Amino acid sequence: MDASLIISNILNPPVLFFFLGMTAVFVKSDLEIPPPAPKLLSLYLLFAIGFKGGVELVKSGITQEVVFTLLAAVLMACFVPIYTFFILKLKLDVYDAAAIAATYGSISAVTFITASAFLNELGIPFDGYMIAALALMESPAIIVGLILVNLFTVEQGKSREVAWSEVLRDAFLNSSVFLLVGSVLIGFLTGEHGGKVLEPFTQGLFYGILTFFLLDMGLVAAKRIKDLQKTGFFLISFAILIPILNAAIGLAIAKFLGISQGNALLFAVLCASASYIAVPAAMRLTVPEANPSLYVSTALAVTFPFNIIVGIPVYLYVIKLFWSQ
Amino acid sequence: MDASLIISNILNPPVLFFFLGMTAVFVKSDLEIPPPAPKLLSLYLLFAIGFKGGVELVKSGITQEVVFTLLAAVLMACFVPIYTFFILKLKLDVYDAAAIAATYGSISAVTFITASAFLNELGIPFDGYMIAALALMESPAIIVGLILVNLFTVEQGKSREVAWSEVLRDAFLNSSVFLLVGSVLIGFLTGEHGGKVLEPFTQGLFYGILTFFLLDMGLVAAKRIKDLQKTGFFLISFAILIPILNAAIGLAIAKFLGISQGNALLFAVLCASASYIAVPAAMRLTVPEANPSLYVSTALAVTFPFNIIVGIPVYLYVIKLFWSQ
Amino acid sequence: MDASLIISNILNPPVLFFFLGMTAVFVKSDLEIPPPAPKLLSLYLLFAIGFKGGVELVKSGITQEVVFTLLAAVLMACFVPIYTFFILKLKLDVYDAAAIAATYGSISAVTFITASAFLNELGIPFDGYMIAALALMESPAIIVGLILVNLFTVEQGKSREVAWSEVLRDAFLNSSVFLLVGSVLIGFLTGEHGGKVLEPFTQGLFYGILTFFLLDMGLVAAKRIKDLQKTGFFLISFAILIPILNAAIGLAIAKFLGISQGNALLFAVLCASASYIAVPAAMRLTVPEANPSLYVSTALAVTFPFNIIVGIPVYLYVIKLFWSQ
Amino acid sequence: MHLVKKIEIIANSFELGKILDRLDKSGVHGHIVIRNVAGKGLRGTAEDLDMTMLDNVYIIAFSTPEQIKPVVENIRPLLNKFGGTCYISDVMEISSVKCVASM
Amino acid sequence: MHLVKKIEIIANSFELGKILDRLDKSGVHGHIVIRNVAGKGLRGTAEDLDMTMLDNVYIIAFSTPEQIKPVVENIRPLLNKFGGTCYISDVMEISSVKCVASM
Amino acid sequence: MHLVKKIEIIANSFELGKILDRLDKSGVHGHIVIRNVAGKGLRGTAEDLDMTMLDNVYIIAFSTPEQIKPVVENIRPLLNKFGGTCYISDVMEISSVKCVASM
Ligand SMILES: Nc1ncnc2c1ncn2[C@@H]1O[C@H](COP(=O)(O)O)[C@@H](O)[C@H]1O
Ligand SMILES: Nc1ncnc2c1ncn2[C@@H]1O[C@H](COP(=O)(O)O)[C@@H](O)[C@H]1O
Ligand SMILES: Nc1ncnc2c1ncn2[C@@H]1O[C@H](COP(=O)(O)O)[C@@H](O)[C@H]1O
Ligand code: NA
Ligand code: NA
Ligand code: NA
Repeated sequence: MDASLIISNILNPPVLFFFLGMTAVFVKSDLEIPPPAPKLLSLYLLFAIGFKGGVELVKSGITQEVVFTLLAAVLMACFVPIYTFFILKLKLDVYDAAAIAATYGSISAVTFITASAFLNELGIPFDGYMIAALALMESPAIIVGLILVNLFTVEQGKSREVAWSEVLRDAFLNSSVFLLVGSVLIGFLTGEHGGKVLEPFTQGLFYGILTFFLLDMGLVAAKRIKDLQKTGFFLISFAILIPILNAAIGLAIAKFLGISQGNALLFAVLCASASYIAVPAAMRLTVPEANPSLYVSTALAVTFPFNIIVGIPVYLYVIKLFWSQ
Repeated sequence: MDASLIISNILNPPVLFFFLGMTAVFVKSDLEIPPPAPKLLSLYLLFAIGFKGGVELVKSGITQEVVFTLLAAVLMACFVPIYTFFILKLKLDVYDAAAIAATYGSISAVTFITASAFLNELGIPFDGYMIAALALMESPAIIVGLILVNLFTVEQGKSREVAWSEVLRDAFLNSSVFLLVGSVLIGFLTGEHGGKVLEPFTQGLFYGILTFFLLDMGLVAAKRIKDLQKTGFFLISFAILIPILNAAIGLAIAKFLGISQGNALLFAVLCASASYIAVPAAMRLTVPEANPSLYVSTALAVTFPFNIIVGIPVYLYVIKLFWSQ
Repeated sequence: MDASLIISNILNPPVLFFFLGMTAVFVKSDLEIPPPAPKLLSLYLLFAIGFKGGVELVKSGITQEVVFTLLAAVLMACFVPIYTFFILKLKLDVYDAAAIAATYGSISAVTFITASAFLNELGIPFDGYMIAALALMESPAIIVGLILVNLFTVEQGKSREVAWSEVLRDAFLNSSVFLLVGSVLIGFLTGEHGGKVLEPFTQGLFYGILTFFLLDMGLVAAKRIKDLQKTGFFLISFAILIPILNAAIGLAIAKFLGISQGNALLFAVLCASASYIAVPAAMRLTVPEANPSLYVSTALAVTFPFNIIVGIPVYLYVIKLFWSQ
Repeated sequence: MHLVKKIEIIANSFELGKILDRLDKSGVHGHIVIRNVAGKGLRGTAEDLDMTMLDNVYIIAFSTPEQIKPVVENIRPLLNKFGGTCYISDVMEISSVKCVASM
Repeated sequence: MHLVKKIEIIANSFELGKILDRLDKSGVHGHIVIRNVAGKGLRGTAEDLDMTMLDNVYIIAFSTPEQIKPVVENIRPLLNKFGGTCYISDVMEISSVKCVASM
Repeated sequence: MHLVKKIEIIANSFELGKILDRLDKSGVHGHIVIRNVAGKGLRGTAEDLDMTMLDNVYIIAFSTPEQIKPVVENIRPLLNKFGGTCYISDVMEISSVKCVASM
């Protein structure tokens, strides 16, 4: 396989700063991005990508392709937690299986953003509606995960009362989803003119802030790595193989829908990535029986680095093989 | 009336993100801009607007128009708290009346900045010295408010001892006024050259940071809205009618002085806006008898949104009617 | 002497905002840059200067000049703490003398960055490898200082056990050194392409963020000034004269090595500046017997302002005298 | 000065809303919340998500001695379900216009 | 180990300077200040301005038992005028070079 | 509810790692750390570097009464060498699944 894509990805500042963050933890440097800066940076990234997506949605409009892609996105977000749940239940109890399944059914916005920066750099275009897909894929897995828990604990004779209104709020109105959707809408409403006045902020800084944020992600991911001992071999393999499988399914769907190379990569990345913020937060509240170190560590310390280092360029390589230019 | 100005104002990213912030509170999303980020953003805005004003002050120089406008600004800042005090005293006690009067005599820098961004977008020029007016109008109302309390409580037979040195420091050296005045001076000293090297920071980011900051202001204003129940109908009407009246007086003065359209809008906005940071802080110290929820909530949850959503475009509409192009 | 350089330096926004920060403390304004913002800004500055240095290192390559300059830098970083230690021991005990000597042997990244911004503005070029010199000069003084303490306390019959692994980690892996070196490496690896995509972030904002950061440095330095009473005349003179002497030695070496004007200024500034973050932190851990107010206050409240206000332009003036254009 | 009780609760921030609700229901209407608190759990696991974006919170509330019983009854189920710990101690309050005991 | 007193004060940040002055005058020279403390007032009102830019502060100071009387006398008028609450409790101090009781 | 001990330590952040190590060695595995704590030292000197970039930290740990002896023995040398203070007090813990006393 042509390794140049992997190398050109690894030689990107964001990926290198991710490594630098990991290295800082390994050599026990006291480097840290003081809170609440990481939270602020992530709000910025959601704001900027959402707004940009909204502005571009005006251009592309809401065509049949858009509708089908968004539909496929939602279906994948429901399907992934279901099929992975049954795989996970082979080794884990219902609670852990459902929580991890939900994590992998949802998405990681930062992985998506890193992929979009990679596309920008290679000059491969993608459409604004993919950001709508990002927004749509964040929440369903939370609901599906919770339904799975309810079904399978009822089976075991335990009854659970669920505060559905709270769950729905957590799923659809948590700060990431809310800010992302809100920014898409505002981008859409203000259109090209709004996009222009905000450009130095949302575009000029974007790559730099992503780079800085990935430095922090490196620190965070590396701190989680020691948790993996407890996680065991099964989950670590899961955290690498399932993303690959999900990306493959995603690419097949993308090919079937006939969407462009850039959009296909982003779709694959959405399918392959796992949530380490929104879903874990929701799971702690709704499935407190599950062990957070399992679902956070796999998503953060294995799947996230795997995707941004190896996954993104590999998925693109596959696209280049199967898509005619 | 021609609604297009209101609509073009509402479709601005800053105003839309203000709505988004309010919505987040109404739908109970957990979106928040973590402290101390909002404070930092507001320091940035003061720094950027002040510096820019100073740089442009070099160009315009200190002409007769400048002197008269600044004089009018200070006079309005003294007159507004006096006349509103007597209106407020019809329904409220001396302490509350004086504190609210001081709040409305002073200004809201963010409202001013939003208006200046609006002018920039419409391509209507304004002069740097208006930022000096902004700085000059922040403090007098604090002093006037305190004098009113003293006069009218002495009348009632209560004597108060006032630490005037502290009050003056609070009024003239609080962080907003200090940073704003300092930045104007530095902009003035470094002139065009300094303006150029700082441009990507002070200009490029300005609009984006204002937008982000207004998202936070939306969150903050919405949280205050429930306070308005206690505030009562009298104060809510006050918080809408007095800004309109003050803007009208401001526009009359501006017309009389013959200043340009852009400057006139900014002058009207200064008269119409109410302080929700500097004055409340000063009032808590100097008039602790007054109820802060009254003066903060009206300024923040009624007058501020009213000005940035409806006020600014309406004042400009009136200007367009009365000023010959 | 031609005062125009000093004036053009003083009329720089960064220097003027430094004054503004000091003034805020003197007039007792409540202006403050809320933590952790200053820390974040300093991380940004290290990131940006390091990355830029790395990108430019690719262009210059690693020539004989580079190697000799870096060698000279390390030698100065070892020599300065030794000779100043003996001067300081005339009046102070071993612990204080060693801690202050280490402080002056190390460098202040912000002084360096301010000098580089000054060069940029005057259009005088300098090379990326000077940032490698910056990184190399930060740590040796810590080691030298500790060796001095050990030698001279053993002499006095006291034995100390030193956790060298910890000391080395503090010296070479503290967050400033780590981030700086890491950013240089990443800049070097990604080269011109990486430099370009990060440009709006690392270059566009650089001057503005430096300006904002110096506002905070002014606040911090002014708060330290009252400590100087306890410090005494000897240390205050030391804090002005030694930088001048070190700059002179640095300039002589630079002249001898035949490096360019820009590089010579940066080299002089490295020699003349004193650390007020990394070394004090290390000294508190390794030489807890020393009095921190002595070494922090001199470096921060005397040497730092002296260098950025008077030192930088004077050193450049001397360079202009001795270097042929 | 009179005796009041100090209630200290350490929990993950996702529980904050629920805990404050329960405090309120138990009659304890005032509190302070310190956020971004770093921590390590009892069992040495880094179960807390503070490393991503969910930090711990440290809640302090002062109450009258009588309010302790309902507080304990209301808070314990939460702690058992979601984790977190709660401590109670005696403090003297300086009587002032706004003091707890003036209620 | 010996007995010292812990003083806890919750107030709005605009009072901070005044409170620290009074503590200092009462002979309590050391303290820590935790800022950006979110809170809700006794009466359930959001009187505090923390939502704009004035946050609450949480001040902790350890003192010798004898210092408590002057502290109470000096702090109470402030609390009555500007709001805020103050609590006092007993703690044991580990004797060390810098401990309160070594003064 | 049962009696546990509250340990409060104020120190400069450069000591944090060392202090947590010692706590851990003394058998106290849980703690919270509040950072960016502003402070003034006992002797009124601004010795602390918080104004540059080293802030104070405020560490709180709850432990069983038996753990106090080893904690004191392990922490005191650190405080004597690097500065900082440590206080111990009594609190009642609400029994829960994760409580200190359930260990
Ligand atoms: N003994 C303790 N003392 C102080 N804080 C603790 C203690 N144990 C746990 N914590 C805090 O409570 C949080 C949740 O603990 P846990 O539920 O045991 O994971 C931890 O992250 C710590 O911040
Ligand atoms: N019972 C309480 N326990 C803890 N903190 C309180 C309590 N009551 C009030 N506070 C805090 O003190 C601040 C001022 O209270 P108040 O003066 O009642 O508005 C509030 O914002 C809270 O942060
Ligand atoms: N009496 C006290 N009460 C509360 N905090 C204190 C006290 N004395 C010192 N401190 C804190 O401990 C830190 C170190 O104190 P010191 O070692 O005396 O410089 C100071 O910066 C304060 O934050
Ligand atoms: Na997924
Ligand atoms: Na006004
Ligand atoms: Na030096």
